[in-house]
Amino acid sequence: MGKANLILMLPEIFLACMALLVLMVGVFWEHKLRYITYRLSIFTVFVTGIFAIGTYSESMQAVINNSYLMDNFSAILKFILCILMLCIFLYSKVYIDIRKFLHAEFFALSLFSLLGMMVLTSAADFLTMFLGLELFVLPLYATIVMVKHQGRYAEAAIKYFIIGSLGAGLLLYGISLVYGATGSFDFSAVSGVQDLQHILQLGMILILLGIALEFGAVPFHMWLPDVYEGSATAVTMLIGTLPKIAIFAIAYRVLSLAFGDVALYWQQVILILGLLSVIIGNIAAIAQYNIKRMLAYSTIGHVGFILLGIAVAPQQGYLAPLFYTIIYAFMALAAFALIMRLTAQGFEAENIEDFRGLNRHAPWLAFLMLLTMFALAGVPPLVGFYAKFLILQNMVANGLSWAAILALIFAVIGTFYYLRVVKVMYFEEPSAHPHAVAVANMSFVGRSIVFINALALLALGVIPGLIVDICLKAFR
Amino acid sequence: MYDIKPLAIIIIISPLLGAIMTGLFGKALGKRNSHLIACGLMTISFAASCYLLYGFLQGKYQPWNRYLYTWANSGGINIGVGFLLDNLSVLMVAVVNFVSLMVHVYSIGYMHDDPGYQRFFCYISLFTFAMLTLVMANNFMQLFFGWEGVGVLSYLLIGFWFDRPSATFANLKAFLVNRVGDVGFIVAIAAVLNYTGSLDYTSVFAQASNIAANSNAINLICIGLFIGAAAKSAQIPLHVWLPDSMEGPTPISALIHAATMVTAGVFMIARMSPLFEYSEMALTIILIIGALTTFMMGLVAIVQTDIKRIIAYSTLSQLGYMVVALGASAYAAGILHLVTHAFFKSILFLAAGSVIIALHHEQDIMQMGNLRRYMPITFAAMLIGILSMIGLPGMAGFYSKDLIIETVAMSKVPGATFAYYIVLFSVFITAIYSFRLLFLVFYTDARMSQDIQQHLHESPKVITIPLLLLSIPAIISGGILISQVVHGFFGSAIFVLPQHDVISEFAVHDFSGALNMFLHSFTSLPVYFALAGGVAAWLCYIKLPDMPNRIIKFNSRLYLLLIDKFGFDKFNAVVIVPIVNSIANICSNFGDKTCIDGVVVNGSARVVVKTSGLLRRLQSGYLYNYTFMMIAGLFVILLWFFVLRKFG
Amino acid sequence: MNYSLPLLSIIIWLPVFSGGMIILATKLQGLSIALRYLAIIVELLTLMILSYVVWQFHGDMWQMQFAEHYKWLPNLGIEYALGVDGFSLPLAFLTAFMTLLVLIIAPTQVAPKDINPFYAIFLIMQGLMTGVFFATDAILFYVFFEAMMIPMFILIGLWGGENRVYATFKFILYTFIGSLFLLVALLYLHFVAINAGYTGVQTFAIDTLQHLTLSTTEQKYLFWAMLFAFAVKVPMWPVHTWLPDAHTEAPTGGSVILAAITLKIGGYGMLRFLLPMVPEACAAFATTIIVLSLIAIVYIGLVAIVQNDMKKLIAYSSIAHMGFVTLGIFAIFQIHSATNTAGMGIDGAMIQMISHGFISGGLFLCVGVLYSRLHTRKISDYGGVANTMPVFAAFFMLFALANVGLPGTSGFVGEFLIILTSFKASAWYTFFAAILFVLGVAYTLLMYKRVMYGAVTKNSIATLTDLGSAEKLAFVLLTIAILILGIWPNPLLQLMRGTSDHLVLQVLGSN
Amino acid sequence: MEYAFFLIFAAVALIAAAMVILSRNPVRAVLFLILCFFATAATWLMLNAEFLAITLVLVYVGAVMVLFLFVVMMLDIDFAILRAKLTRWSPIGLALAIAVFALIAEIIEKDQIAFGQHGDELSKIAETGNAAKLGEIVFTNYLLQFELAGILLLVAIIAAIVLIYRGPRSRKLQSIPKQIAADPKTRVHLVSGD
Amino acid sequence: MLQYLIFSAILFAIGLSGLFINRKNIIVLLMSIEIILLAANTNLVIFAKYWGDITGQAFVFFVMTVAAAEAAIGLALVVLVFRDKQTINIQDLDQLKG
Repeated sequence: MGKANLILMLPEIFLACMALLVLMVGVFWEHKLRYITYRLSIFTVFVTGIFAIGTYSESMQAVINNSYLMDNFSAILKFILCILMLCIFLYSKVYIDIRKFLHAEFFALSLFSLLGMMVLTSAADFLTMFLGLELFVLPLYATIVMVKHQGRYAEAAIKYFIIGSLGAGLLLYGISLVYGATGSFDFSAVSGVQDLQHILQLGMILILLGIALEFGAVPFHMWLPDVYEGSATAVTMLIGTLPKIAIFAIAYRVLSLAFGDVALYWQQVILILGLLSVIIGNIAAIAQYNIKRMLAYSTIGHVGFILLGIAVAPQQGYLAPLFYTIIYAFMALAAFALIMRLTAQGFEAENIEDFRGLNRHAPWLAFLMLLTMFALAGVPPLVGFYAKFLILQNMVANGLSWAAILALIFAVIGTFYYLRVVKVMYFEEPSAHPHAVAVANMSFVGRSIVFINALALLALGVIPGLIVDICLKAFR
Repeated sequence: MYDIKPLAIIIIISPLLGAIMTGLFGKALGKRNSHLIACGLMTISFAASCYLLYGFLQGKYQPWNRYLYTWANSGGINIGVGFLLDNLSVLMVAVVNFVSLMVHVYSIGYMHDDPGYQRFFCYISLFTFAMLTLVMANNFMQLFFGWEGVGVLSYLLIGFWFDRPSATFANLKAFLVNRVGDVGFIVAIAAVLNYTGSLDYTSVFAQASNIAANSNAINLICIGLFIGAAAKSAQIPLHVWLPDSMEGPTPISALIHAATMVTAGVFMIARMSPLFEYSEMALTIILIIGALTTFMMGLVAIVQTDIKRIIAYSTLSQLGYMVVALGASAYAAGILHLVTHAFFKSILFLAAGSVIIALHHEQDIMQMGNLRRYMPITFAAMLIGILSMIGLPGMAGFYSKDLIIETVAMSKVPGATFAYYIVLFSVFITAIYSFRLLFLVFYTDARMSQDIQQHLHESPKVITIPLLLLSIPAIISGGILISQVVHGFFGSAIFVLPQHDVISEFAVHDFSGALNMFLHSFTSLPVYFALAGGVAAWLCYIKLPDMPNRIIKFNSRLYLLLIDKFGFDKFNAVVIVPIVNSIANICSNFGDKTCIDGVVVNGSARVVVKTSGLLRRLQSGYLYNYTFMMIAGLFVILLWFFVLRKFG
Repeated sequence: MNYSLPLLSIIIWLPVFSGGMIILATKLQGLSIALRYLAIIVELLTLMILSYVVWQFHGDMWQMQFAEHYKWLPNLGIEYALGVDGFSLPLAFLTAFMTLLVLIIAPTQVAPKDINPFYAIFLIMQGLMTGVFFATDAILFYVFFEAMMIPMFILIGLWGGENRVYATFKFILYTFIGSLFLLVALLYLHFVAINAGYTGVQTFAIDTLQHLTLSTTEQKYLFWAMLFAFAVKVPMWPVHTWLPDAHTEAPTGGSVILAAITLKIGGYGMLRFLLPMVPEACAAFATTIIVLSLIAIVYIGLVAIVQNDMKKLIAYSSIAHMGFVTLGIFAIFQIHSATNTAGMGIDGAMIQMISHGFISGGLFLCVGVLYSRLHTRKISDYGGVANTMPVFAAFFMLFALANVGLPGTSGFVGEFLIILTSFKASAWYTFFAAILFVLGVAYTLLMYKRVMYGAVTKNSIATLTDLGSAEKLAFVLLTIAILILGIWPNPLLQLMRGTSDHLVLQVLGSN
Repeated sequence: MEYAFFLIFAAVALIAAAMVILSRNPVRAVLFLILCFFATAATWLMLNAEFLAITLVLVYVGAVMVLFLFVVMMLDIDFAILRAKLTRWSPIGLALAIAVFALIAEIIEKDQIAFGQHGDELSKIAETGNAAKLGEIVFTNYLLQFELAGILLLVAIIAAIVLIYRGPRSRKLQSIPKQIAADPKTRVHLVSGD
Repeated sequence: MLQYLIFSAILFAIGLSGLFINRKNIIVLLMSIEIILLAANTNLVIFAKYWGDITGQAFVFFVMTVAAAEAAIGLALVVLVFRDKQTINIQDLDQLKG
């Protein structure tokens, strides 16, 4: 582990140290300086992001002990993770403040979770991957419980925990089998395997399913709606955005580095999982009344698309699913942020009904929500369309036109529930109890960024090349 | 050689201008200015057409065929707007303009108190424009334009009093039936284009013999055209609209439903003679249909009691005559009857209108009687009209009708013999219903209420003058035109195959001038048939007034059949309309609402929602269900991957 | 030809941006009137630029004119490419024209406080729809194609009738389902293009996609995929049921634009995509499509008769008339002799689309006029309106007659040309198509009779006021358009002469 | 001999594991789990994982399982409610479990894997003590991972504290004003005799 | 060696089935997860022996760390659930569903 390599790890090191610092500061100064941990965390994430993008370079690819890979992909993903985390902190400051958990623990756990995700983007062997995964999910279980949310947080947390652990178990068992077939934990070791194919493939499938479980793909999706619904909006925002990128990252690493040679075997599995997710996610979302639950099912549908992209990635490249994942994260971020904008102390805008007639009270908010919903639905010119477009393009190029059509049909069915939100906001009269928009439930900076976030979905739709270029750079 | 383009344009633009001015600025102009403008412009048009006709009669002008502008150029085919002025169209133009002018003038009086006065003038001017376009057209597109134009104006005019349900029923019916005919017409036009590659009369007719090589093609074209003509000229079974159209103002009945529009079909077939000549099948159909119309509608006329309806049925019957003539290839005879019919039937209608006004819109002849005492001029005009219609020798109608009967007798088209006997017998029927009308209205005892009787008086001059002016040609036009017509006045406009050329045959064998024809008539059957009819009517309605009732009792079934107008209307009302309606309802309710929307569209939505509900229930909230399903999913995937995929 | 200004882009984006600005400024009460004028001025400006384009347009050329190419998504082979040809120009003009009418008449239709957002939505929609016509890159086309649904969705949802939610969802889901097949088809074509050696921005250019060699099987699949998208828009039987609901529930302006423009996008799509890209499949399935068109004509004609909602009736009538468009387009594949005359079918379809835009727009405006006064669309709630609204009656009659294809009005031209073409394929086609002559009269004039004719029996009708000046202006403009097109369609035909001939050549080959 | 031991320990471990999920009493379940760990640790010994076997016993049985037991006992659980009865769905669950196992076994079995195919390095290492070797690897190759594991444990600590900690309990200080303000009427409740 | 693998596979299957056969007690779920991890660990140990590779054992070492951490959090959650609902019955965790 040379000096240069350590500099490359600066983001992680800095983040870990700062997380500890936040914890300490929280213990000693928080009761005096109320927002110090918040500010420190913002600073941390900000600087980490800069460090992360600082590790980007056109030509460099550094490996630490075959287990930690620092390349453009990881640099860009870490940067995006930091942006998302920054947004989440900024958005949810007031929210968590009035719910009285603006404490060092929350930030420290979030930062550790971020650290875990950053590790995942760089992991190059199964051990690092496993540790990264655990490092990012364990704090999440805790954060769910931190916000005592309508008495269901404990249920959500325990469900998440049990199923997350089951996923970890599957993953681990799969890793053990792959190790059995290769004798090594390096991703790169897998490609040389000649005999022990069965064990290898069983391990591979189990690893894939473990990843699929963390992703929330059908049939491992059932935790997702419950967790989304049961968590406070700030936490849902956390769970609904960053992990997708981290898990995509690890899927990319595992599938391209470890199982790239045997792609033909797993492609079909991923394809089927993807299709099932698109189908079931979109259909199940229709019957939902709770908007977070609906977005959870919609997440399943989107995950399906990401998986479809991954399924054809060995031939077509990982650009499309990466693009989709990033875009999805930002769309979900905007959606949850806008839901958060409707909350007030003791009131959570949970039901779609709560959006009734929003256009009357807060036309801007309604408009931003409309943009977000159309973006999620994948209607051009919003950016969600290009995400789907790229995936479909790859699928068609891979001769999977039928699957593309099938997926699209269910995506269109999915349009229904997004549009229902728009309908409720625009076409219906306001409900009896007023919207909480007037309440200051988000800081000014947060509000501005939500505004930019949602409008960016439109702006990027007009110039989607920007993100595509970034994604292309990730693979350069 | 004079250029007649300006004339043509004056003729056709004047009525249009009149229509536009009265239509758009009628309210501003006021009633008086409106009718002055309309009538003035009609007079200009009429004068120009007279000048033109005179020129053609003198041989000063040659047939003139020119395009004004390209209407559409598509698929390599040029469709233009232009005029064909030859003897046929010029004669028609003159007749149309004359009757139209008369009706314009008459309307000043007849429509005097109507709130839609300007609108009325707008319509009739526009109608004249459309009719002239039809007549002067030199291609099928324009023909169709005029054809539809007159149809629409007829629709608007029948429904002129749109607050009367009967009027709006009648006009819709008229338009619908005409449209049924148009289906045939448009198919025929499409066929013409398909087989000749052109819509221009000249080039189409030049290729007529080529098309004839394909008998299906020529038959399709001719029958299609005839279906169009049958609707417009109200031939069985598409005649049902004409009697109902009497709901329109009476001048309209005279102009459109007697003199001009209804004869458009006849004119069109005459114009298309180069095509029809090659289709014996079509000619036979025309002959038979025409003969049936003549006979059956004449019969119906006998039992009608509404004065306008009687005349309407008589129009049907007379149209039948014209059509029979066309079927016999005696196009010229048909046209001649068209001309004379235009005059005498306008008189009948206008006179009837005069009577109706005098009786305060009473139309039932059973409520009339003895009017000759009060309305002598009207009576005289009516008498002239009727005499002309039944073919009193020397009157205009005599020449045309006799010519038809003679030529039909000579024709060798299949069915001609049958047609001959029918038209001959129809002369008798014509006489009966005509005289019945005359007697019941102008003779016998006055049956109207005292109140009305006291105020009875002759109509004003604007009404009587047109009547008198129309009487002149109703008497003399036949005699003047017959020898021209027989001796090929229409020239190249009408084409007859030598083997069909009954007119020439007639000209060669039987014709030696109008006077001789008049003298000769007393030795021929038709006159005696007419006389017999007259006598019968006299017996029934003057001498023995209870005779009709006895006849009815004697054969009530026939009477009911006639009252039912042979059941055409009933058939439409009981069979066609309900069938269409129920099919429409099936399409709408079953097809669209139940099948497509209900099953497919909403059905799939329901399936999705049901599935969604099912998935909701699967998401039971119990952890062990979740894990069970996940592990089951895991198992299935493993099973599929390792066993079913037959891997390894 | 060297055009310094990107005219087409201006035509697209000027209204869109103005619309956006108007929405932004809606809160400013003082500007309300000014914004309204701004909308009208922008609209007129757009029309002027379009007129300039029409004036400078070479009708005998088939190539894209006023073409613009900008980099957009070079990595994906997508380009921001615009251009006009003989098909897109008239339709773009129609779009701007009809939007102008809607703007003129809007103040009588919506509440004063809603007027600015209403205007804004229409401006945005107009820009996007024009974009659909101008796009020469397949994905750009698709983006516009879908994007215009958003304002339409909001429009119907915000200002629609009681059942608007059902209608909007049906409408938008129907269309999305349809267009997804288009997307996949385009992607497939793109894939083929890449394999055929095209690179860069050419891979999604419509022109490229038109020149690919495809196997018959591929063509067949692509045909159905693309057809479905456009068939929903047109709409063809049996995927038409969104239209009666959407039209019925939409506010007047929405119905006008829906009928006048959005349906045309389907027909335009067929001309731009279906025919040139998969000609063999078009030929193979021509009979099917023609039969569907004829079903649309006859079946829908019958359905229209029994409707008791005016808007629904007109909506069904639209379906039937659009049946002529598809008939005209596909009849050309069955012309056995003299294929060089096939252009008539294409011309007829185009004219029919333009004309139907005017006519159905006019009819919906008429219903809008009545609705704004009595707030009901049911035919039975009316009767004798002609007594109290004579001027309106005259216009309504004119539009009704145009709707039944009266010669001299625009409604006749297209139907006539299509009927003439159809006979070359089969006399039966002509016969069934001509049945609409009867059915059209039956439903249109029956409605007219029940609404306008008869004596005034209801108080509500006795107190009706005749057209206001804005309404008159709109109607006069429409009337002029309908009559000019009916009396002299040739200029329009010449405008698309080159394009139409080229398409025929492309599709049927030189015979 | 070794094989027989393996069979015995494996059987014990499996039965214990089965009893963990089947037993009706959670305390017993925990005890069975401890048994299972013990037995498994024994099998690990046979696989040259002496250090790990000891660790398993020490860490797991010594710490984690005691923690389990502690929690089970600390929570005042009404065991009667938790008495798990096999429901009618259990056979399906059982079948699924057996099927999963059978499938995995079937797949693994196909590969003809056997010890000794790649030598027997671990036995040699075991002679010098595999704790040393393990330590060497963990602190060199897997240093990064070791750090991560450390953070993980820290996170677990924080998380556990955050979850259980209910905030500072207010100390029971005497409040003189409150005492003075106290009203006897609110403090004394008279209970009626009947 | 197969018997070892089968032993761990059975352990794995028992662990999995524990997640759904047990319908009452959350703590049993935690224990099932421990069993699953144990199975994986056993596998790793087996394969470490097979390959003669000590890294497999190192992995087990880390897994045990993680498992301990998980157990801590899991038990904390159980305590929390109990505090919240006065029960650790799985069937009472059904507020979130649909």
